[in-house]
Amino acid sequence: MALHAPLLVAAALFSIGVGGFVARRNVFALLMCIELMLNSVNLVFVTFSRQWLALEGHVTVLLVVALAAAEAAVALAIVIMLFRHRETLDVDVFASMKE
Amino acid sequence: MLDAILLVVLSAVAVVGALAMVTRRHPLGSALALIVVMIAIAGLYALLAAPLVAILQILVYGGAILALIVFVIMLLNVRHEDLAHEDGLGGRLGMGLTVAGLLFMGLAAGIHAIPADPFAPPPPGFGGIVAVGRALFRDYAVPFEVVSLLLTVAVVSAVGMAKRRLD
Amino acid sequence: MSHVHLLAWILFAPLAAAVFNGLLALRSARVTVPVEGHHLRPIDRAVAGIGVAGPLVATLAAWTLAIDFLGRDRSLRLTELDLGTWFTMGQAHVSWLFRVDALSLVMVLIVTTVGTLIHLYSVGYMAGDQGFPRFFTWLNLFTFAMLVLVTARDLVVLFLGWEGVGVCSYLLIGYWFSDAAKAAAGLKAFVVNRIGDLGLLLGMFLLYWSMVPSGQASLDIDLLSAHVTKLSVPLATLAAVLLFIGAMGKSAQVPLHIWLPDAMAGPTPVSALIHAATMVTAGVYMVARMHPLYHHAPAALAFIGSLGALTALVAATVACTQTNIKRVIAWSTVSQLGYMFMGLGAGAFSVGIYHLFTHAFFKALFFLSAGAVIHALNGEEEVGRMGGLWSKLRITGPAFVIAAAANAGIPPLSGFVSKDAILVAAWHAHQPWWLAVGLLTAGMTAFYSFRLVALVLAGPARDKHLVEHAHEAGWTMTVPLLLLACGAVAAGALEWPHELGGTLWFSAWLEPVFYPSLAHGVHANPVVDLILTAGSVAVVATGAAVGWSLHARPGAPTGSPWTPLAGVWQAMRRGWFVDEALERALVRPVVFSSRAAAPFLDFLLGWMAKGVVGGLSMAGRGLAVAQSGLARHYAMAMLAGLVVLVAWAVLSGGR
Amino acid sequence: MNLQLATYLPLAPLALLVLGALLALLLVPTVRQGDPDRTMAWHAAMVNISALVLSVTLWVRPVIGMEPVGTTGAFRASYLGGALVVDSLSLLLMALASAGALLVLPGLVAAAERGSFAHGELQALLVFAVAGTAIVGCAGDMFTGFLGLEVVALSIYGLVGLDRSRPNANEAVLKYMLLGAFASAILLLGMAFLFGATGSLSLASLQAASAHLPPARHAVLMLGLAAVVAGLAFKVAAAPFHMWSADVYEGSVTPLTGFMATVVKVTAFVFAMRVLLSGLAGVAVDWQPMVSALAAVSMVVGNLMAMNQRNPKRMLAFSSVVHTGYMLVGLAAAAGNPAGEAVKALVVYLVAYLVTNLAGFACLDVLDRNGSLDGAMHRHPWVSAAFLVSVLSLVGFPLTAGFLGKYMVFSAAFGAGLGWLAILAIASSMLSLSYYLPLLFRVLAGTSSGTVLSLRPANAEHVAIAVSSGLVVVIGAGILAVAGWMVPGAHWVAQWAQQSGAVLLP
Amino acid sequence: MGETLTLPVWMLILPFVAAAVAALLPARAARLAAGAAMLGELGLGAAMVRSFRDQAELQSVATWPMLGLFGTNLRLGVDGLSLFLLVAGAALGLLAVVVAGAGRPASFHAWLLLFVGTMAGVLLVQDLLVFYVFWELMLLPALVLLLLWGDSDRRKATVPFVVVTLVGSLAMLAVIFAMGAEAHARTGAWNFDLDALAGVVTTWGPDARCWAFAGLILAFAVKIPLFPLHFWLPAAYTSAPLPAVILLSGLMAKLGTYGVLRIAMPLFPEQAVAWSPWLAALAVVGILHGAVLALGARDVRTVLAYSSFSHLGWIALGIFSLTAEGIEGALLQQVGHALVTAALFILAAWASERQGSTQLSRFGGMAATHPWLAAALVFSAMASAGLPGLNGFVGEFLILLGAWGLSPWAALFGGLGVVLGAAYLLWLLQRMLYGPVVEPAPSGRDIGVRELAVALPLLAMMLLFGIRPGLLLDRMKPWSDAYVLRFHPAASQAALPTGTH
Repeated sequence: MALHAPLLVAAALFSIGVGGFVARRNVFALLMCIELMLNSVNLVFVTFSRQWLALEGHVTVLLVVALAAAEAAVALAIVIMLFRHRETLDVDVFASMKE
Repeated sequence: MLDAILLVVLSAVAVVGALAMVTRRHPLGSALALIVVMIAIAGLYALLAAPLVAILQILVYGGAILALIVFVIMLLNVRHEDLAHEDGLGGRLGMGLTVAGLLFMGLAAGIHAIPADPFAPPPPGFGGIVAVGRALFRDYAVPFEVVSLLLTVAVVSAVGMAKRRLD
Repeated sequence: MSHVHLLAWILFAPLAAAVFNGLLALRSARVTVPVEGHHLRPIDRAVAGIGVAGPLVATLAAWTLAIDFLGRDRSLRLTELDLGTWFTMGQAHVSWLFRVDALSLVMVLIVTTVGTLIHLYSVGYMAGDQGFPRFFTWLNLFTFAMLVLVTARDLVVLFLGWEGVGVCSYLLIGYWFSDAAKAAAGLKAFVVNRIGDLGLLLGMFLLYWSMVPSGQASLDIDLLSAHVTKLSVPLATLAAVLLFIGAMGKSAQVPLHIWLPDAMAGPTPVSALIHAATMVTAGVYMVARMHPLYHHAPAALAFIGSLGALTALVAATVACTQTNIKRVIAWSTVSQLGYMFMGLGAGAFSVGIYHLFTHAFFKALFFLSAGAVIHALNGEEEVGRMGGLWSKLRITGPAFVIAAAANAGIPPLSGFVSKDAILVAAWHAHQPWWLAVGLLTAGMTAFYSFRLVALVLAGPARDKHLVEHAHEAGWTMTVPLLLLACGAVAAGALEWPHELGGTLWFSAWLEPVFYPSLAHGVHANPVVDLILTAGSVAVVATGAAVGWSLHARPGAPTGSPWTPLAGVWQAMRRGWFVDEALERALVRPVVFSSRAAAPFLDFLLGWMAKGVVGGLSMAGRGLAVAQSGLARHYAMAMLAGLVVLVAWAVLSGGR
Repeated sequence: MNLQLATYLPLAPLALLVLGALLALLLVPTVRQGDPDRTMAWHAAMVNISALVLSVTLWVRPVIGMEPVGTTGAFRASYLGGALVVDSLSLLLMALASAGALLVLPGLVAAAERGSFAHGELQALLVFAVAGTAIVGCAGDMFTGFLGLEVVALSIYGLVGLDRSRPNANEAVLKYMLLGAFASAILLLGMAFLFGATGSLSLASLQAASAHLPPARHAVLMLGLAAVVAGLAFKVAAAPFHMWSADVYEGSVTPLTGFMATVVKVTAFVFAMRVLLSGLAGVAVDWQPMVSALAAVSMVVGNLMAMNQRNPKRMLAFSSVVHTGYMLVGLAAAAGNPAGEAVKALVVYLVAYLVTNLAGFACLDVLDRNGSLDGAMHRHPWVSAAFLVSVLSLVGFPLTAGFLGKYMVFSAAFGAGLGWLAILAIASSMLSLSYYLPLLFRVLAGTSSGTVLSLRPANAEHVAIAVSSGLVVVIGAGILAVAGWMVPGAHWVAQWAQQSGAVLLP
Repeated sequence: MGETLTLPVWMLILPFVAAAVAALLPARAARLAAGAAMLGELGLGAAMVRSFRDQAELQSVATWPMLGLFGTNLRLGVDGLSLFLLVAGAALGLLAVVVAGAGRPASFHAWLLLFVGTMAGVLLVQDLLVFYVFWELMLLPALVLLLLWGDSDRRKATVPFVVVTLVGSLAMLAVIFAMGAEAHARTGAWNFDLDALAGVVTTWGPDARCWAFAGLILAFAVKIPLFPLHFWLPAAYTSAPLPAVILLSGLMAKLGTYGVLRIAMPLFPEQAVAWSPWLAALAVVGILHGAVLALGARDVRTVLAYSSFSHLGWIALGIFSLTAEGIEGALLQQVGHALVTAALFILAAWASERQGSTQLSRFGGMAATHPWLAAALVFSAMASAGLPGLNGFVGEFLILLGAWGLSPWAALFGGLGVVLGAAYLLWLLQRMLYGPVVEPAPSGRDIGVRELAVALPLLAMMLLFGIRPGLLLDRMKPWSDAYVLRFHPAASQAALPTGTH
């Protein structure tokens, strides 16, 4: 087993996450796309840890998970705040500042 | 051989799950698909000699973060009309995934250029809780502390934004 | 008193008068004392005293100098006044160096003598004018500038005088500035002269740079005279023609003559002094002064003579048709200046200068007596309302006749002598056409001179009321008339032709300046000269008779005497439409570009500058479409950037 | 024991900031008596002042444990096996961040009071942001630095989001957060590949590994490089990763915009310097063209966008994209020679940019809330004058800090063989006149319309404006630092900048 | 190391200190202070003229050590090129303060002083970077004076002025960067001293030198302005307040030609020689274009603005002729035109004040109602038209003479400017002063003692320098003689022995 396969999977997941992020309007979908991207990054870290036999990758993954949690917390707080004001989950609604 | 079959299956599940996630119109559907992806990725971690990470992946991600998201979706009691009008989602997805496909091709080309040396066998205990824990608290104490600070900031920010007016 | 001191007096007495009068003029401009009739205010009396005294002192000094010169050897008739350096150019100096030699002295004598008389005349003529002090300031200043012009040893200093007389002319033509047309006439005079001045400047530049390789660059006339003989002939010709263009402007040669008739807008003494006797002859003087150059450039001389002949003829035809008394004389002046250049063109410099000399007297007399007529008629200038003045003006009338006769070239008046000399010179220069034109012009000159005499003096009055109140002017005006009349009659004696038993004193006087033996030296055949003289007298007599007889009878028309000629007559009256042609060819394009073309060009430039910014701003608006406010579009832009970076990385990764 | 403790003294500013932030959290719920906002503001001010004083003091008089680096007087102290590093650059960043926080604090507090969203969290989050900056400055590890950046980012999300009742602020925080997370993921991806290429994310190992990279791993390193550069480009707001900045700058209250445009951007730049100039010094040839391209695109796009803006804040946002381009010019010029003139130029530019924009946004805040900018010169002559100084500095007018920075960066670009980029930068400066000058004209010659509110700025705001615009001139006047009787501000800045560059290499 | 506090340094410091003082005083006192300062500046200038030796090199040199950040030593000094421009700056500054009137606030005077001070800086420093600093700073007072105290069109007028000027100077900045980087690469230290840079750039290839020369010329051409970069000029000159116009057209424009002489041509002599015919052609086009525009202009200030443009074309023509005669003429004309243009703008402003309009169609017959003002105007206009005996002539004569040395065509077409110059000036006088008195008649008294105190010294100097240009020219000539040899290396041997000096 070599690192190509997991890396390609990670690349595919990352790309799908990115593609979803630029396409979706639902704020939850966007958050989940970001989670997907972070997961794919974790996969890359773990793969290279396996390659180098270095645990730094594993540690990093754990910290990224915490980071994801922190971001999710703030993001959800924002979503709640916005939903209170505008009663919508559509990101495209928030486009009054432009050009 | 088993590794290879598992690799293929898990990879396929992850990718299909991911596609399902971005294409589901309702966030709850997406969340379910994401859980599937995460479990598949946990399997891949296990294959890559990272048992602790694999377990934490299921516990923290599948358990905590996604639960939080689903919880908020429920909490907000979103009615159907509050959901984003994902009109023309297909077109946008097509566009987005096409460009993302270009990204994938680039990444894949870069990955392809890495020499395909097979993995060396891992030393005993690699990726286990003892080894990772030691690394985490000895060599990576600083980032760990910073993450704690980060979580504190997140809480302060979240509370500041989401709390109702006290006055 | 040494010569240098005399020269200083000649130059600076008029200047001092101008300065004093200028101060008085400034004062009187502010403290206005109303003028009653033709009387002098106290301040005007002071001005008149100073204003006449200045040129008078110069005149006395000039005559002292002249008498002193007469008693000297020919080679010692020279004096210089050095007032230091004006400025340096490259390695050369321009010095305040004034020099009087035989030629300059002739000019100085004309300027001071005739000038003083005209100043005196002006006291009477301008009496009662609000701007009396101003008038005398300019007149004195003009005298100074003219004296600088004729005594300068450096071409640049000469140019100072040249422009100085120009600006005084401008100010005096526009003296009655409240009449916009009169002020505009001054403007026209100055600008047209500037065109000529440009030629003069360019000629100076050419001469300067032609001397630079020798390491002795200078615009000192003496140094130049020594230098020009070494020039190649084409170069010398070009320089000569360029300098002559300056003379064309100043001396009103076709086609730069158009300003002179308009210059009659100024008061009549101005016309007499500046536009007849002195300033307009500056071009003649300058060419004569630069004679070594012109000797070295025969083609330029031929050009000068031909243009002079053309000018003489054209101006004479126009003069025949004018009905404004001053304009007739003005065109006559143009014509006579053409004569002078014809003389110069024939290589007979002293003859040209001699005609200048006699012309100064009789033309000044002509103008002044015309001025007296105008004065008598309260400013009326149209001959159509004159007539029958002979009996009213017992001094002016004869003076007017003498002037006209001298102008016509009636023997033995001075005009006859000088004109005859020019015709003879033309013949000796092998220029039969010049001779023919000269004769024709002489006839026409006689025609219009006597036409004018007839219209003004003879017959019954056309405007009874006007003529009834005509009166002779005071002594300040009549005395100059008398003295100038003496000059106009007697000046011919100085150059009475050999064949008529005379001596060429004038040419002899100028010989140290010009080459020792020239046209006058080759009087090989007195018989031919006599025939020429007889012919010219005959032509003149015919012209005078026709002019008199056609107009002396009561009710004679002032227009075309012969109906079939009416069309041509009209063209002549309008100066052959030279003015209009130049207006179309030069003035209108400039005005058009100043009003439309040039501002449009600037508009375009500004527009282009703005266009660059505007185009970029358009591009910016195009970009702004992407800044849609939608987060996913921003993410898309980031993704695109990422794709490019990754592609770049992959493509350059395999080094 | 005393000696050993003393060696940890260089960590004092970092520790002070982190502890100060945590202390603020304790204060938030406890201070309910009197004027809690004021108390919290004082707390934040005291923490930042202490950090500023400590950092400057440590720079002026290095203590035990700070080893000299090179001959420029630079020094470095490293702890926990290199996980934390305190050197000239980190001290500079901490000084700048605390100073920046101090200077925006009066305006921010005033704005929060007007919008009634100051409830202690605001001041606490500001200190957290500075603490995050300090972590970025002291991180010896790329991932730690990244986490520091995230601390800053999350604090800013909070700061922007606290202004809950304003729709524009809501929109701003949403966009900022979504795109920020997106960019973080990209940056993380890049770090993962860098990890894959070198086996470590510690800056020291990265440096060592990238200097002797086997060709086989070059491809994966390039992938990482591309993603890292993209992520950094988002953080510093370089085109085409800049689009969030205009909306976020517009949506936030002006003092906060000032903080984001200055401290946050400078922090991201310091992180980029650490990663690219120090960690990836060995592959400078590879990232220099990327950075150059980003610089060029930023200058062009920023200018074209700024030209059409009517809102001065948005205009300044796009203009700060252009300035990012200039800084990237300096970064590109510094590639391969971190101890040279270019790094010094870049750091000087960062400082100049920071003080200029602090002054600019502070003045804009005061002028904007008292009616429009038009003809402000007649109503608020001193504040307008300070504003003019900062706009002139943005233009790059001599004797202002902006000129000093531009001058050094552009000539460094010429010196580094990036003449085309320098020419482009100068052309961009010309183009930038088309929007800076109208701003000047509005202030000087505009006809004021509408009602003029007299929201007098607080004294502290006056002080902040005076200090920041004064610094612009003091630093800028350094170009005339003749014979010592002129203010040698620029000289100090240049010296510190040079030392900051020197510590990027071992 | 040399001296540090020579006269030029005091001339540089005085305006800045005075500006700071004036800014803090009440308006009346500020005006007095400003006037006193400018009087002091003029006194310093006079002292400098007295102590000036008629030699080519830089004099009263002060050397200041810089802190090593941007160079080694900063030199300040005067030579034949800058001497009288400095004095003219002081004189015009005084004039500006005097004509500013009592109604202006203190800051106005402070800005005027700053304007004078920055221009003095431009003229004094011999270091390219510091030159650039002053060059840019100079724009600031101009901008502020225009924007705060200009007339209603001021914004429209200022935009192109400032943008074009700044674009030009950024081009110069690019060249400065490149030269500085070159010096740094060669020696390891920054050095912007002009003499040092002249040695540095010789190693550049022809292309690089061409571009650098073009950049410098662009910066200076904007200020002169050289055709076709003049489109900012009329609006700026017409909407600026009178004291600012005096400084703008009187001195700032000359700093463009000064820059060409001081910086662009000595650094790149081959390019200067190669380009001079084209630049001279642009100058000639400018002369004619400006004159034609002045002829057609309908506003008295516009006429004078275009006239200024046209006259600056003369100066440029003299410079680009690269002959001793032309450059001498240009130097002389720089000072002469400062005098004349200031006088004309002031007199025209007084006339407009009395007429209540600047539109020429509203003027007429002023010579009858205001004879002294008219006399002063005619006098100044004649000086402007280059009447011999007044100060415009010698400069123009020398310039045209030099132009013939470059090409007879330059002299011919440039010379047409003499004709057109007379035409537009007299046409201006015609419309303002002559003809019947218009309705409404011009009001107010004729100029009185106070105005005469301003105008008479100017007119007297026009006459003085017309008759004795040597007072100026003798100081400049050694400089220009030595200067011109740089461009004719072959001729230098030939010309030297025949020199009369």
